[in-house]
Amino acid sequence: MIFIDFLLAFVIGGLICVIGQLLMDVGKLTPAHTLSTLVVAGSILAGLGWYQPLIDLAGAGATIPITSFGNALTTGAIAEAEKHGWVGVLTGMFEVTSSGISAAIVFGFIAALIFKPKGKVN
Amino acid sequence: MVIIFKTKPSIIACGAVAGPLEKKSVFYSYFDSVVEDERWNQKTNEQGHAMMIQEACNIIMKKANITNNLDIDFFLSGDLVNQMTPTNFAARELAVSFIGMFSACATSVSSAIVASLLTELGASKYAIAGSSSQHNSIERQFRYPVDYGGQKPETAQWTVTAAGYALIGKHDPKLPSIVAGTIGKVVDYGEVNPFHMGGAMAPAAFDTISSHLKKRNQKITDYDLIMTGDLGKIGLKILKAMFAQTGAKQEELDIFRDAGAEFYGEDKSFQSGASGAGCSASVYYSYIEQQLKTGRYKRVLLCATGALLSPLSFQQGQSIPCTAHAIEITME
Amino acid sequence: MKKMALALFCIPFFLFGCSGEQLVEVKNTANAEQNQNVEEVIKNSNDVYAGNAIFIDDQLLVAVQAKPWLDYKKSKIEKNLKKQIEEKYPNLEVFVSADYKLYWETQKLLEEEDEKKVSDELEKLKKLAKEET
Amino acid sequence: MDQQQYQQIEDQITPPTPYFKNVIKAFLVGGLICTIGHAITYFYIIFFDFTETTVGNPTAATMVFIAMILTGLGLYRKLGQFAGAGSAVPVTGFSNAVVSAAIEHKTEGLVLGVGGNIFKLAGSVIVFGVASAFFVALIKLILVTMGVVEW
Repeated sequence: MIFIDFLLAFVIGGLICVIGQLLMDVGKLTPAHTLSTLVVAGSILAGLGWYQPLIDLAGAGATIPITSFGNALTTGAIAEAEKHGWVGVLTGMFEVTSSGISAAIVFGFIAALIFKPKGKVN
Repeated sequence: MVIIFKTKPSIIACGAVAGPLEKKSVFYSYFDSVVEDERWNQKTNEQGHAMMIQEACNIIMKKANITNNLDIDFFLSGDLVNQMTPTNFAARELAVSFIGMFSACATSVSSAIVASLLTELGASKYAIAGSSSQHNSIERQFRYPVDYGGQKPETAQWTVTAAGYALIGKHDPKLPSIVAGTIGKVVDYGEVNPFHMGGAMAPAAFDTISSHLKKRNQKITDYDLIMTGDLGKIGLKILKAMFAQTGAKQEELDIFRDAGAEFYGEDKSFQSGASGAGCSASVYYSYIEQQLKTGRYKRVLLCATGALLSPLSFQQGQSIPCTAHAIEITME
Repeated sequence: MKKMALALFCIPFFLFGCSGEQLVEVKNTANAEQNQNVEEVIKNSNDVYAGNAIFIDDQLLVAVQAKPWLDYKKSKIEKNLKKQIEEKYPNLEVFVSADYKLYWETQKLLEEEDEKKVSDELEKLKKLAKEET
Repeated sequence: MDQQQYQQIEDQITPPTPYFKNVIKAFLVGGLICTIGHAITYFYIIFFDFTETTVGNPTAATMVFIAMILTGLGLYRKLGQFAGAGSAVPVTGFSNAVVSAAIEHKTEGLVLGVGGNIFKLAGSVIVFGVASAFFVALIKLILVTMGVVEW
C-alpha cells in the first residue's frame, strides 16, 4: 500500500511536469511563461475545488509542483472570502503565505553569501 | 560594400587569451595564454573581462617589441556587455586613441576593417583591433543567471571566454596582409528564437560572402578557406545548404568552415558549438594567423557574423537582425 | 526506462497483496460488544485497508488508511464512517480521520497501558488534525 | 533567396525538438523529485507533529534547501539541461531560479544586487499566483452571491 502511495506521487508529479514540458516544447513558451501558466492553472483548479482531492491522492506529487503555489494562495483567499465576504477577498491576500517563497528568499540570500556563480559546463 | 586596400596592411602580431573552460577547445594550443580563473582574479566578471582584454593587448605589444603604449595609434575594440564597459575600462588602462566598435560577434572583423582603413590612410602606424567575450557576464545579460537550470535546445551555442586581438600596420611581404574587406548590411529573415543564432545569422553570412565574391569577381575555389565566425554546427550546415542551392558543388562547400562549430570539437554539452565576440576573434587571431604564416593557406576569407539583438528586443517580440563583415587576407 | 518497466511489472503483485483482509485493531477498555461493532463497520468499508479505533470514556477515535488510489475522496470516506458509527452509538463522541499521522500515532497507542497518557495523546492528536496550513 | 525559401532550408536542417525524449525525461525526473518530496513528508509526519494537511510547508522548505545546495554547487544547472520541465516545475525549480539570481547578482551588492534581482526570474510566478488567487476568489464570491455555486 505504501508503495502505491509513492507510485501515485511519482506518476502525478511526473505528469504535471510533462504538461510543463509540453508547454515549453510544443507551446514554445519560456520557462517563466510556463511556470506562470501552471500557477494560474493551480489557482483555477483550487477555485473549482479540485486541487485538494489531487493533494489527498498524490501527496507530494501535487504539493511539490509549482501548481500547488497557486492552490495555496487561492485556497487562502477563498477561505477569507467565505468568512468575511467582499473584504475577505482583499484581506485574504495578506493572510495567505507560502513557505516555498519565504524559504526560497531566505536560502537564496544565504546562498548569495556563500556561493560564487560557476560558469563551468561539465 | 567592398573596400580594396591598395597598400595591403599587414597583421604584425596577434594576441589570443582564453578562460579555463577553453582548455577543451581544439584551438587551445594556438592561444597565447589561458587563465585558470574565469574572473581573472578580479572581484567581478566584468572586471575580469576587462583584464582579459588588457592581457591580450600586452601580449601583442610584447610580441611586436612595443614598450610604450603611446606607440600605438589606435585601439579599436568591442564586446557584448551593455555599453561595452569591459572594453572601455581596458581602453582606460591602455590610454591610447580609442573608438568602441559594436557589431556584436562580428566586431572581430569590423574593427580590423576600420584599422586597415586608418592604416591605408596613413593615419596609423600601429592599430590594435579585435573583440572579446566572457561567458558569465554575457549569459547573465542575454539569458539567465549561469546557475539557472534552463533547458537549452540542440541549436543553442555556448558563449566563449576569450579575447583575440591583432596589431595592424604597414604592409610587410613576410606577414599576412589584408587586401580587401566587405562591410555587410543588416539582414533579418525573421528568426525570433534567441537559442537559434546560427539560423538567424546564416543569411547575413551568405549575403556578405556572396556579395564579396561577386564584387571581387572571384569564385569560392579562389580561396583556400572561407571561415565564418560563430554560426555553430547547425548554422554552418544551413549556410552550406544556401550555397548548395545557388549551385555550389561539394568541393566548393568543403572550403567553408566555422570557428564556432569547431571551437569545442565534438563535445555535445556545448550543443551547436561556440559563440560570442571572442570566438571568431580568438580563432582568427591565433590559429588562422599562424596557418597563414606557415604558408598552409595563401588566401582566406574571414566572415564574422553578429546577431544584433538585445534582451529587450527579444522580450518585445522583435526578430533578430544580423550582420556579417568579411576580410580577405593573403600571404605571399 | 528499465526501472519504470520493473515498477509497472510489480503493481499487480501489490494490488493482489492488498485485496486480502483489512487490518483493523480496536482498543477498548470495557465494552466488548462495542468493540466488535466498530471493527465491523470499519471492515465493511471497502475504501479502507487499515484502521485503528481507540475508546476512552465516551470518546472514540478512529484512524483509518484509505486505499491510496481512493485517497482523493478521503474527506468523504471520513464523513461516511463517522456517520455510520454515530448512527450505532449516538452517545459516543466520534472522531474519524484518514490522516497518516493519526494512524501512525494510534498504532503506538494501542500498546499503551496508561489511560491518562492515552487520553492526553488523543486530545493532542485531535488538535493536530484540526490545524490548517 | 527570399525569406520563404530560406525558412524551408532552415526547417529542413534544424534538428527537430525531441518531444518524446524530453517528455520522458521530464516525467522521470519530475516524478523522482516528487517521490523524494513524498518521502520527506513521511519523515516529518512520523518524527514530528505534522499531519498530512500541515506537512506541505516543511516539505517545501526542505526541498528548497536541497535545491539551494545543488544550485550553489552548479549541479542543478546540469539537471535542468537534462530534465527540462522535470526540474523546473517542482518547487526546487522555483528555488533554483531564486537562488541562482541571488548568487549571480552578489557582485552588485546585497541591496541593489541580491535584493533587487532575487525575483528576476521567479517574480512572475509570484505575481501571477497572487493575482490569479485574487481573481479566482472574487469570481467564486460573485458566483456564490448569485447563488450559482456553494462554498
